[in-house]
Amino acid sequence: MDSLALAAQNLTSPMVLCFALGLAAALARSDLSIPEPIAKALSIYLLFAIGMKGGTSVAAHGVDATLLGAIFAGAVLSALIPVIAFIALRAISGLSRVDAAAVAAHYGSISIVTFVAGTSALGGLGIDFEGYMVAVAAVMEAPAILVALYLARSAASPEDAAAAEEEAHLPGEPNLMREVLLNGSIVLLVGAFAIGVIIGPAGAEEIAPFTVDPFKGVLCLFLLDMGLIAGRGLRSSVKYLSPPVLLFGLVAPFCGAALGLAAAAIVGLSVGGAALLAVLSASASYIAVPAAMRVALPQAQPAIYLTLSLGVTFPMNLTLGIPVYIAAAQAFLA
Amino acid sequence: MDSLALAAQNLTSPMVLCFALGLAAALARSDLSIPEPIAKALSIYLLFAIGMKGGTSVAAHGVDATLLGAIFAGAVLSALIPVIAFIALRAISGLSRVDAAAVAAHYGSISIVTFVAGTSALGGLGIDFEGYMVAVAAVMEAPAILVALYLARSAASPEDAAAAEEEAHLPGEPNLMREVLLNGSIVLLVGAFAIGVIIGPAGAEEIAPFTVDPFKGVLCLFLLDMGLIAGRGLRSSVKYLSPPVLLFGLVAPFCGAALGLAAAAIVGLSVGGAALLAVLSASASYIAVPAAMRVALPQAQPAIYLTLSLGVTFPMNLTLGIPVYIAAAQAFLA
Amino acid sequence: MDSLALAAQNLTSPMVLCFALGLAAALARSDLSIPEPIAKALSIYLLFAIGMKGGTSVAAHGVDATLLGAIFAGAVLSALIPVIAFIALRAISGLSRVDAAAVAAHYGSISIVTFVAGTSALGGLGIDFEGYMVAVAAVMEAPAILVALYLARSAASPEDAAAAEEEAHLPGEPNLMREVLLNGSIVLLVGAFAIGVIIGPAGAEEIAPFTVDPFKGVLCLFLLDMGLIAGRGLRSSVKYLSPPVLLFGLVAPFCGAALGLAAAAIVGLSVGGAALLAVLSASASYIAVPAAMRVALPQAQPAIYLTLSLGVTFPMNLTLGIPVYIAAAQAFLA
Amino acid sequence: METFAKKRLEIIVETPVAKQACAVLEHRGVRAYTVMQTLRGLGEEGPWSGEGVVGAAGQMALILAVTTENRLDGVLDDLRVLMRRHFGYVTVTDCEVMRSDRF
Amino acid sequence: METFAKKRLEIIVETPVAKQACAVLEHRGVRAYTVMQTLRGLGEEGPWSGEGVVGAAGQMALILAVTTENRLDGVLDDLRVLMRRHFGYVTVTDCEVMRSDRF
Amino acid sequence: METFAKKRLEIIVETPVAKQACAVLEHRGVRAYTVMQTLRGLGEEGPWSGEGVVGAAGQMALILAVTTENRLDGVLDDLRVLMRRHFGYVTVTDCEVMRSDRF
Ligand SMILES: Nc1ncnc2c1ncn2[C@@H]1O[C@H](COP(=O)(O)O)[C@@H](O)[C@H]1O
Ligand SMILES: Nc1ncnc2c1ncn2[C@@H]1O[C@H](COP(=O)(O)O)[C@@H](O)[C@H]1O
Ligand SMILES: Nc1ncnc2c1ncn2[C@@H]1O[C@H](COP(=O)(O)O)[C@@H](O)[C@H]1O
Ligand code: NA
Ligand code: NA
Ligand code: NA
Repeated sequence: MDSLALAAQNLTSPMVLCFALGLAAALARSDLSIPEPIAKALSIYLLFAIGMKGGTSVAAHGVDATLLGAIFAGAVLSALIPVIAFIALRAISGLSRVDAAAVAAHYGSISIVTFVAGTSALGGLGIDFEGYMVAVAAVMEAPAILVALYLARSAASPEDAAAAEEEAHLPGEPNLMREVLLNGSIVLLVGAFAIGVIIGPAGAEEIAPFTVDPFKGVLCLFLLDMGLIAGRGLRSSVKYLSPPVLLFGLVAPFCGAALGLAAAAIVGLSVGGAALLAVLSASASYIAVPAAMRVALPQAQPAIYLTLSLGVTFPMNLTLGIPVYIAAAQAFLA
Repeated sequence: MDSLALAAQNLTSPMVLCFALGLAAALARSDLSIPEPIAKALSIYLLFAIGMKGGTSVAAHGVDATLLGAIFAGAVLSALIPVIAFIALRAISGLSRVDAAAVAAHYGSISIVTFVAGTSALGGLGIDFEGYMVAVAAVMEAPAILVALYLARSAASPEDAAAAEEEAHLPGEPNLMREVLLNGSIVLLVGAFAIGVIIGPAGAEEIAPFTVDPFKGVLCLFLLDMGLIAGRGLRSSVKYLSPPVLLFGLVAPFCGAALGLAAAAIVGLSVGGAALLAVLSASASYIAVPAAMRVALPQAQPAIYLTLSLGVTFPMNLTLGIPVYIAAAQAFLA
Repeated sequence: MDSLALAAQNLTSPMVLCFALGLAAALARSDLSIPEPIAKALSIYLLFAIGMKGGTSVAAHGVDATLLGAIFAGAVLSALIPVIAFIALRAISGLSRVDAAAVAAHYGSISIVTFVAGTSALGGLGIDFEGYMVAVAAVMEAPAILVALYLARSAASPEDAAAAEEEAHLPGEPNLMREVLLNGSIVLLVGAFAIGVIIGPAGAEEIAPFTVDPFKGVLCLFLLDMGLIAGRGLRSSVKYLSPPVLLFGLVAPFCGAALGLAAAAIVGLSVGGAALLAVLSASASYIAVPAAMRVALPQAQPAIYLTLSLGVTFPMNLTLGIPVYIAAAQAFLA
Repeated sequence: METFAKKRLEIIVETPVAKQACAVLEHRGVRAYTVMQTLRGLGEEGPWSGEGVVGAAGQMALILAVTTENRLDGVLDDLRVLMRRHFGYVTVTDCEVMRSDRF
Repeated sequence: METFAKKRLEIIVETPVAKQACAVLEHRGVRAYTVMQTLRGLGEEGPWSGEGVVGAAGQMALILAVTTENRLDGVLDDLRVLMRRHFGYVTVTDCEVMRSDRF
Repeated sequence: METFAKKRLEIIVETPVAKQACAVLEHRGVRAYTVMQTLRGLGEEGPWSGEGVVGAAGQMALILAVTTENRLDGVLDDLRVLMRRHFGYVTVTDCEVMRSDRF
């Protein structure tokens, strides 16, 4: 199936349609909404189930040398992409250094739901992937944040530097790296992965009616929620996105995916694993990184980075990106 | 099976027993309660699943000319029933015009969980129904509200009219029709229906372990919650219901059901579809209409309309009404 | 399989690993957390499903004379264990009378999730148990509270007595026994049990994809939450537990289990039923009793009883206790 | 430390009307507010509880807005009209803030 | 616009005792209040958090009641007894309301 | 009944920074506070809503702390620094409490 047919088929999947429903409802100002604790629960479920699935698969197929290569590649991509993104944004977008660095951090880091949608698309096509890609996803969350903060601070204005300095002397100044690494999502993802490795396929069987069977349906509901949030964000904040910034949100994922595919080829991942590394590289964080930016780079504008990541890049990846990345992985690696 | 046997069997279904448990717990002042976001999530699940089911069935069986007839019949019933209810209430109940109009709005509109319980009872009897009855349900939500507001305002007291006038000049006076039509429940129901139509049975298969398998169990939990709410309402507000009003709450559904059956016969619905149109006509709203009344008819007393709809009519429909309407549909149409 | 092998196998079950993940996350100060309404919903689900399961099993296998014996044994154990616990604590721990009585109440009463974990371990070993053990669990909740309050009050200091007296004259002084007996958890457990008895296996089949299939997975998530809470409690309050109190929390469950086994032998329960009576006797409440103590014995320190019950005894029972109690039941009764 | 006197408006209003109450605030120049959920309560209409309730009817929202004294009269005029037939009430409290410009 | 001086009671109390605190209010003639949830906190007993907690113990509720000054003494008398051994505290703030009759 | 004058601090701050705001309070001797959730709002940055949102970014928390006047200056000094670049604001209100010792 060529990439266009894949994309077309993808557009009528229940997942994409649920996202579209949420987006449409929000743009039409419907009061449809998912309560906040339910959205959190859906996200916990997805992290738990996808982590468990990855771990079980590792327990079943064992690990080979590519595991370390893939993890290393993930870390490098997460650190490298923000640098490229930052340079590109400074060149084309007119964003301030701080805003450009904040946006760059989002694109170096990852969106786990995009990853999940990617695994689901692969599953629909019958393409296998390395179970440890879940661990690679976890590894890619943090480096981008560090790099982006360095970029932002290395050239902060004198007032910003002074303000940051003064704030740094307040008690309780958070240990950012610790907080990012012990972030609930990462701990749950890695923990469920480890549990999956320990219990293996036999143990996972016991809880499969919970973790496996309803998975796609839960993903649909979560995507409905993401559509609602994305739509709300677009409605109130699309005005903060200049055309070059919009363009960045649409094009950067493809560049990220290309880097991801190249790295996957070097490391020797399977077609499925390569497609997922492309998806991870292409995806932009909208949970962990925004929170970290509010703490560490408060002068950057969330209306820009959140809207771009959630309202522009996420829908693009979900609808067009994922099938294209899979097709590209098939073309280049098979 | 005759209607009494049906009713008896219905009374020991897990659904009815769960409702009874909730009712009993609330009347005994137990502190059992379902957290509000969970109740919302259960309701979202049910709307999503029932909408999807209807859409999938339409995709499988196609639509025929009766679709339009059924939708038209639904709209007419929703507009007509409040008029009859209003006249009846004014004749027998001693309610003020405003309260009578507010109650009438509830009975013209529909309760989706009663509808869901109806489909579940039909399923248990192996009776098919038209998938588009979900769309008919959506159509019946709003007209009753418009008609009832017209009834209330056409003879408002001078003070009420003045107060309404003054309030209407406040900023942000809501566009009621827009709000009712874009109400989260309707958008989700219609949206899931549309998704079901697009993905069809094959696509729905993918998420059936989420939308189909646990459906009855989730319905049980939701009915437990409804029992709790109904019991709480009865405990604090049954005193606001005079005997004629109570009588109305018990008898009006049967009149509504009869109208629904007649309309179904004219339109040419199947036995299952006719039973559901009767259920819809017999059911009284307790989510959308009360909220609309608080905005548009604040001088009507919620203690009356909410208690009557949720504490009297809903339990009656759930236990006695649904089996009777199904039996009647079988008798008249088969 | 001997008890050590059982324990080892138990340690790598998904249930125990999920608890361990939560505990580790909390101790490492991760911000992983389950929203409060979700934790409540998981608990409601477990009570509903386990009650239903017990009732269905009773409907299938009928009841015999041991039912009454088991219920009576449960009530006696719940009343007796606090007395023994109180004497032991006063002898070894240096806790005040009030604190000792409060702790004793927790150990006489039961933890339903420990019970659920016990049934799940039995299921894994293919050991049957009497369905009405659910009812025994319900019966064991309350007597311990009454006995402990008697112990506390029978020797309250004059100031405490005066304060209690004065407080008792406030309006709205709660009817404690009523509140404990109509406690949401008990009502739901007993109600679901009754529903299970009425609908029987055939009716339960209809909702099994909700109540049975995902049960273990939901239990895993709930145990993750319990691990988080236990870890948080340990982190902030382990300092309130002196070594003798800690010791009590580790040893008392085995004494309770021994009493439970003896009672089971007298009553004539099966191996599975005996193991569960041991589990119930060994378990310590951490939901109903703490709340009752805050109302009726406010001068007792929750940092002691909650931390001991949830942070010490619960993990011990989950990991080591349950397999040991099952092995003991097998050894003594088979 | 220098602080500035402002007025803290606390509006408790039935949830279906909360949006309109916010619109009234905005219209009268109060460009910042925060909405919170409430759990249950007692009032002239008797007891209510949001537990397990799906719809907006029968729930109460709390709206918090800190604003300047000169905006108060206009806001209260409109709120009086709105609250005449709706459940809830409005309180005004004196408070101090650290930055005068943003209110 | 004319407003009327009232007292705003804010009671933070452990959840298992919230019902009794409300009964105290009612008994002393305060016929309206609103209960809200809180998330976490720090106090003499150390930190607490309601996240993931199933039972009422270890959670705190906030009770809000606007009432007249003449009811205050009675209410505070009873609340003092209740709060002597329970976690939490009571504050009283001056506030203005729009309608005098309903408090 | 005798009451004691205290200061009621109400801090509305973006959730990712709430922990740090609490640390500031503790550091300045405010050893008790309560954190509450908020639902949605409007501010200089436009409207926001927590509904359906998974992460902490874009949500606002409310922190309540009753403390003595003499601690106020120190607390406000630090909060002014913290709030300079973060969303939210701080209000201080006079209030009365029943027990002086515990604040
Ligand atoms: N004086 C008050 N103090 C606190 N809450 C109030 C007060 N008056 C009304 N409320 C709240 O607003 C709801 C509706 O009030 P009412 O309009 O009196 O029925 C009540 O149930 C309370 O939750
Ligand atoms: N002065 C205060 N300001 C704000 N919240 C408080 C205060 N004192 C107590 N609390 C709240 O009440 C809980 C119990 O307080 P305590 O009785 O001091 O342990 C604390 O954890 C806080 O959530
Ligand atoms: N004066 C105010 N009154 C009530 N809430 C406010 C006020 N100012 C800010 N907020 C809340 O804090 C959020 C962030 O405010 P801002 O920093 O102005 O964007 C707003 O969306 C409101 O929820
Ligand atoms: Na990326
Ligand atoms: Na109807
Ligand atoms: Na026990």
